[in-house]
Amino acid sequence: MTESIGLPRAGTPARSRKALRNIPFPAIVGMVLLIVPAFVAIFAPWIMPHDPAAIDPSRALIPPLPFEGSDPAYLLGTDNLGRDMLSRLIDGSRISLLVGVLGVVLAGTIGLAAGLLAGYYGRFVDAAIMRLVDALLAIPGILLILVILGVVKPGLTTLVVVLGLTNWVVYARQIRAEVLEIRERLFVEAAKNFGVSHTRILLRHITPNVMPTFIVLSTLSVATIIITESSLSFLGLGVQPPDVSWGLMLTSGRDYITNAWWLSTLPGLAIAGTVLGILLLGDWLRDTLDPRLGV
Amino acid sequence: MTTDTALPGTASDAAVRVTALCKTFRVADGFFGRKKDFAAVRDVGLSVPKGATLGIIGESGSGKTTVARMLAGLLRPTSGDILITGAPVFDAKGRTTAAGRTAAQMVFQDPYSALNPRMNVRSILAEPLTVAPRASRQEIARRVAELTDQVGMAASALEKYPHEFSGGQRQRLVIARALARKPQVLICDEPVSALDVSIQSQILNLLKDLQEEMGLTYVFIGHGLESVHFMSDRISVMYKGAVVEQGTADDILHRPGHEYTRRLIESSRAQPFKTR
Amino acid sequence: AEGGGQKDTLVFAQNVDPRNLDPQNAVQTSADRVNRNIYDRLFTRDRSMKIVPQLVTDYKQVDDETWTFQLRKDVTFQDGSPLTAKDVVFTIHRLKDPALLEARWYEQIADATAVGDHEVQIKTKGAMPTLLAVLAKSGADIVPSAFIEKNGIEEFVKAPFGSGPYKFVEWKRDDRVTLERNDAYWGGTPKWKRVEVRTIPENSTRVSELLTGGVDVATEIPVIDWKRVDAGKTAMELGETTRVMLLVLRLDDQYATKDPRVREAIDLAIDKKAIVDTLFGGKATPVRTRAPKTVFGGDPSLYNTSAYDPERAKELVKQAVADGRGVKLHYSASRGTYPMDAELAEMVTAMLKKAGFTVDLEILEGGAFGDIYSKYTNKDVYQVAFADGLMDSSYALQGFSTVLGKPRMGYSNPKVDQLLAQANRTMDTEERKKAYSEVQRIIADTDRPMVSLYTQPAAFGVSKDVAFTPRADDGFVFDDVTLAK
Amino acid sequence: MHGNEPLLSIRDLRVTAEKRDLTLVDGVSLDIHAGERMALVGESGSGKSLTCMSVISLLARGLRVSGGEIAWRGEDISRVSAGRMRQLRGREISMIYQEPLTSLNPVLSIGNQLGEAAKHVSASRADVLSMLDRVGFDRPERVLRQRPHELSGGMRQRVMIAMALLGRPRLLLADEPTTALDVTVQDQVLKLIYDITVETGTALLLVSHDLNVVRRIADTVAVLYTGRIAESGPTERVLSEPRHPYTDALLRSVPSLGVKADRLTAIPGRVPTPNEWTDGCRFASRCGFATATCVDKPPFAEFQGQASACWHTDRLIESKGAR
Amino acid sequence: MGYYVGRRLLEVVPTLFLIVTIVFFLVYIVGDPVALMLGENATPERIAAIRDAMGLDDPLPVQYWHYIVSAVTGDFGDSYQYHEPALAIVLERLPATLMLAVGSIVLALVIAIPMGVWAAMHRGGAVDHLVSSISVVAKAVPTFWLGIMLIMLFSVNLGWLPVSGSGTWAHLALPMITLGTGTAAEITRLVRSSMVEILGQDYIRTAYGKGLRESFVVFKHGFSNAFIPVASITVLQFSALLGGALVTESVFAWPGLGQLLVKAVTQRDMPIVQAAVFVVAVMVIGLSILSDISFKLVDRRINLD
Ligand SMILES: Nc1ncnc2c1ncn2[C@@H]1O[C@H](COP(=O)(O)OP(=O)(O)OP(=O)(O)O)[C@@H](O)[C@H]1O
Ligand SMILES: Nc1ncnc2c1ncn2[C@@H]1O[C@H](COP(=O)(O)OP(=O)(O)OP(=O)(O)O)[C@@H](O)[C@H]1O
Ligand SMILES: [Mg+2]
Ligand SMILES: [Mg+2]
Repeated sequence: MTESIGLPRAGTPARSRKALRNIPFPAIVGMVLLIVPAFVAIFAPWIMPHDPAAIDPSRALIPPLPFEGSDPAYLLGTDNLGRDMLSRLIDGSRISLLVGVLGVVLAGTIGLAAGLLAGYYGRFVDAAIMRLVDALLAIPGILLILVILGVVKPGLTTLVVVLGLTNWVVYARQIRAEVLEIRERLFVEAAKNFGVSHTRILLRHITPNVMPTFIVLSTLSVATIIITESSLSFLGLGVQPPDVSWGLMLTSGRDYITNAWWLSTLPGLAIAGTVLGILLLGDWLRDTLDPRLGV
Repeated sequence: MTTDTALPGTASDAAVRVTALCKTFRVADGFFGRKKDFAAVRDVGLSVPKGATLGIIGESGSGKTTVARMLAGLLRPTSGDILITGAPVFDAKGRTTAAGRTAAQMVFQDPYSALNPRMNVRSILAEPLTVAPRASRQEIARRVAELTDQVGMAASALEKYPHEFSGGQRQRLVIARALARKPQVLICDEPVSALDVSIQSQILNLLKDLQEEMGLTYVFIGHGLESVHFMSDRISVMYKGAVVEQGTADDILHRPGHEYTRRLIESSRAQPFKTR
Repeated sequence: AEGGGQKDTLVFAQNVDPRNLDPQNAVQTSADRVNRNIYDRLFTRDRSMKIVPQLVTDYKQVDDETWTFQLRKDVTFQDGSPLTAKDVVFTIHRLKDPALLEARWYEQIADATAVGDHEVQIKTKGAMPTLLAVLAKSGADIVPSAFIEKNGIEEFVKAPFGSGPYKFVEWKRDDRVTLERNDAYWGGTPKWKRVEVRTIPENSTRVSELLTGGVDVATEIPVIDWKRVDAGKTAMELGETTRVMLLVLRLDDQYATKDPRVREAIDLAIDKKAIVDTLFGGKATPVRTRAPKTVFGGDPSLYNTSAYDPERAKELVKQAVADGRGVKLHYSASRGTYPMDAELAEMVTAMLKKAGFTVDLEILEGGAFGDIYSKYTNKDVYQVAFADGLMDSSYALQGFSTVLGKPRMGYSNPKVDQLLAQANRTMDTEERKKAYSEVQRIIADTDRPMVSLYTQPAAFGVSKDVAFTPRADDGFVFDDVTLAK
Repeated sequence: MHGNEPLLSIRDLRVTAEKRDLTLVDGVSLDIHAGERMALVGESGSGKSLTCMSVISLLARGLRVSGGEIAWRGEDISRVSAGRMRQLRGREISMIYQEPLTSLNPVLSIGNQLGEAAKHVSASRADVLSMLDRVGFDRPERVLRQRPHELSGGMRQRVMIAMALLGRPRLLLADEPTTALDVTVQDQVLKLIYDITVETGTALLLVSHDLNVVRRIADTVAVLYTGRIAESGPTERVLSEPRHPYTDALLRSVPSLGVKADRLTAIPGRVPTPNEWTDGCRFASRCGFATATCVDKPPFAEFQGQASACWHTDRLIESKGAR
Repeated sequence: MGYYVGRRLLEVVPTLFLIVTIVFFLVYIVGDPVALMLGENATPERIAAIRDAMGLDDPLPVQYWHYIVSAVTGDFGDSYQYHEPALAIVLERLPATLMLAVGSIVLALVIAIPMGVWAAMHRGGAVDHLVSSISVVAKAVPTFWLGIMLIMLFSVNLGWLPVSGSGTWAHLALPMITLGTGTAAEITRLVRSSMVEILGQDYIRTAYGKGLRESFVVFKHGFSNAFIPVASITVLQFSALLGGALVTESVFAWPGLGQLLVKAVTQRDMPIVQAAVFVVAVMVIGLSILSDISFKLVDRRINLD
């Protein structure tokens, strides 16, 4: 129940290394679910069986393999314009993952900086940042995105920027809370005792110690962003053709759910699988890196 | 109350000299209330001659740590003066002076949180030396090796991380780090409370040895009477933020004046309970 | 939608909610589908789109610029007050307010005056061959002057009323407009006791509602669902619309489309037949003009035809390249604004690429897409659909005049200007037709500031409990729907 | 005190952490008789708490009793059903925990929490009030309405004691009940526990790492080192004439108030962690008497009720004589 | 108490000001709806005339000032589409969305609490993995896809529930499930992790030590402590839920704020956008203050600073 003092502290490298040796089953599932799309995304140009943009109305809506009317040349069938689903899914993985990863990089960087500054310096800096965080939290994120994307024309860069700008608050809040706790730890006090500068304390002492939280938050954010991207596509604000993303495929296939289920179900599965993978991995990272990060 | 028998030496060569030290915190009053002032340390005066040890005892919350942090320049006093080896720890504006940062170093109660878990021992020990005036690379390496040796740790420890050490070993590292900039005064805030019984004496011995070797001055805080008595020449007893009595270690032990001191001694005297 | 015993409630579902129910300030098919059942106009169009009198018993063109109209005497508004010449004059005067969205169709009307209770005189600026068409159009719904003058238009639109067959009951925005039969209607008892016009934006939901009997008639059935809807208890009713999907090109210097060969190549490279077959199961009609057959003046020879010639297109592109002309096209299109718009863009892009063009396709969400148009920032190719609410080429072809064509497309042809002006000033139907025909040929065969693709079909899903045939103006008259036998 | 059947008889208790496959308590045997006050001393991690938790069957998840037997008045309770265990808890065996600050539910009132316990052991409200009075509350009624955060550490520990004693248990397990308290308060609480056990005849198993505490309260003591008993016997004997070098070193390493020594006798090295445990004598690496024999597990030798597990008891006694 | 409430309310002022400003500048750069409304053959002159009439040609600071003044007075101007006061329209739409949101939260809690507690009680076991997997999948399913699927299943195939629209409880069921699923997943995960932490606390051990039954301990001692973290996150979820309503409302033709907003944005109906964002923000902030204060009353241990 209570861990006694003898155990190594959470989040220490040895603990992580040890944990790596006995990774629980769900985490392994998670990794597999992630490695596949990541691999696919990286090697997309080499593994796509067809040109994902090649339109050929004559072979539109071929169902995926085991189903009646399928064509072995198109393992996962074709879409309404006769494009190969498999190739499009592979192509789409790049943008979906890229949006997720870049969005998180941006959100994480801003959020980390804001959280560190607010938590460490307190007072005015804290008040200013936290009021902004409050404000952004009070406006539902997707609403903000909706308004922004109503202005700037949607596209990969815009999407990343917007998702980054709306997701950083989560980081800022959590990291600030974490910093508030860490800055009271004795090693920070010790560093101050012999005159280490604030910058150095922030960089060398505090930042490394919020990393577990940061990493766990990041996994969750990637998942959130991938899902948000598909919602945005639904509202017409996501990635736009000729670019392909899973969210776009999912939404543009939605009219076909009853007639050609694979158009939206396959990208839906791809999203669900990847998000599942990320969340499973995130759960495990949370347990491994920081058992205190409850939420 | 015991008489304040002066120890050898005059005020000028006192390593630590504290006069009329006060610290007031603004705290929330009750659960919903407004802020109010809380005097954690009230009019404390201390004087420790060079090379001697002053023990401070007192119940939990009596202000011991608060005094220690002010001595180490970590907390700005509300009023009062602190001189370490004759130099003020805080300047007129309440900022910690350079002397205040070097002359007194702190050894903390909890060795588990006093070391950054994400830095290896080498960088932990080197860090104080990288602060201006910055030592050269070779100088740092030399000092780090010397420090490890001084606290009785093997050189192989340098590449390890704090969690790979037991509590006692960590406390040695904390002490080594405190010594890095060659301070004259060490402020030890309950340095052995978190340690196993069998380890406590190792650390106490180490502190004694170091004091002898380097002529250090200690302010030694504890709430167990035994260890404070063992370490100290003089003892101050704190109660609710104020020093209620002070005297030589033996005086305090044998002729306790304050009620709290008496209870403390009684509970340490280990007489079997008698059935009523 | 089942009533007790005999079915007497009609439930109609469309994909867009009305912007407002002010007949003079909506310009929106979805609003018109409600309004035209609440109000009457001086004229209306019958099912074959012929202009026929509605509130008018008799009318006369006194001279080129003066018309008189005799009104029916038995018409009352739904609040019981009689509809008189005053109301007609009030409505027409209201339309002179340039801030109202319908106003621009009525600019050519100089004035209207009441001659007694039941006669109105309208003066136009010069001959106005389109007057009757304008008076049969959505904005010309006659509103009650007394009420509005007394209470203001804001009060009026909260519970609007007209002289039409149905009475407004309630409008829950983004949900439904409820109407009930106007038993006192001068034109006989309307068919439905109650009508609900629902708004269901999501295609699959609208289809599901239709299939489960939640609605009787639904608009905009996606092509993919046609087969499914056309079975069991529901049927597809496809009709024509005046809406033409087209590519707006830009003739200004900095664009590749400045080169006539490039524009021609675009026209020739697009296999409209394949597009229509793929995207609409062959139910849309390839056209080469902005004014389809259903619109007055539309050239039938440009209807249901295509200029597809991929070899020649490639050849032209090659020539353009050889001359050092750029063939990189910036192509803007919408997604979700029109049926299959993004798919169309992708298909056209593929075809253009095949012909040797480099295409930079940009697909935009509705607002951003509209911005481009309204800010005149369209580039080489802008894919858009236009309808003609007036059903007259004077509207459809107006865009090619220098005034409108220059800022939009960099297009200006004095000959076209002259033909358009001429057609707009004569009352001679044949002469107008000829002029419009000539404009269309110039556009289609030589100038090509626009490349028209196809007319979009109206795709209604209809419950077999009722019978319904769509109108070419995409409107919706409740009484067009009848109980199935 | 002796001769009759022990109340609790632990034989060769073994507690294992399942996942990491570590034996944390490694063959502990204890007998506690009715009315006896026994102390369990040892350093952090020696298995004191686990031994207690095994008795009341509250081991944390991931830990289990993997061997040995815990006999409660002849019944092996290491293997009984959860239902049977619930009957025993509070009524026959009660426990006070190390952390008074966290052992009470922060959102429920004291009255609520005492009430549940009272209901379980069918005690009346009057019983509760008199028990609170007994543990030193002036206004028991008032305490009932309060919530834990409104009480000081000492007060909370008193509440815990009252709670544990409501059912008049035969055995009270007290796991370092005073460690978290201020020195002077520690004393009061210990005295209270002592008095009550004397009064009610409740047997006590007190866990501590403080030899002073042990000396004051316990009739018998068991010294635990690395999951094994190093030495056990009457307190008086064990603390004055230790027969195990560890006990001896421990006694000598505590600074004493009487004489002001220059240096303390320190035990070199550190306590090995469970994954470093060997089968032989685990104190050998820090022991001045260690020889090659010590790689074998030392046997238990009993001498006048004092048992110790060391190959070199003789040399220890010899050396003391010499000093 | 009064002091705390006062301070908390005072903090709201800069927050609201920030919100209002953020919205203004967003809206400002969005541009205006005039051209969108005029359609195909509008001349640039006509567009300019209408824009001028709507006061859209004023310089930025003037517009900002007008806007701040009107925000303070709660008058965001008339909707460009509806020609009625924007705030009134927004408020008229609020109940429908609130009903949906509250319904979803209630539903989510009803599902999530037992699931989360159950999983926490069997931590590391099959039940735990099952619950975790379900909740992760539930979170990963895109809202609109779920909505469409539910319609297919329950309305089209089984015919149990109406497809879309509003009015009766039956109409509420599917949108509520659609919207509540993601929230339920989120709360399940939260309940589980709080409960895992709480079940490891010393006082739980104390409760068992008294001889209490497991279910009793878990719910009385465990959940009583999980309640506040769960409740405060639930409040935070509310804001996300309103976001989710955008999609759900479109799918189910639910006449709430979400649809109004999506349309207002695409139609550039800025008074509506401003009023809606403002109302939502005020609501979320108000809710969080209320919850903070009431939690503080319930649990006086919480240090809100
Ligand atoms: N930063 C602070 N803000 C407010 N109050 C404080 C702060 N630091 C200490 N205090 C209060 O000052 C008093 C003295 O605290 P201090 O830590 O000095 O006591 P101590 O004697 O070291 O106690 P212990 O033996 O428990 O370590 C306590 O009541 C404490 O709550
Ligand atoms: N839940 C657990 N899982 C794994 N190991 C545990 C667990 N609880 C305790 N241990 C380990 O078991 C050993 C004995 O623990 P125990 O709590 O009995 O020690 P203790 O003698 O009570 O020490 P302390 O004086 O610190 O309370 C320690 O090494 C500890 O790390
Ligand atoms: Mg302290
Ligand atoms: Mg313990």
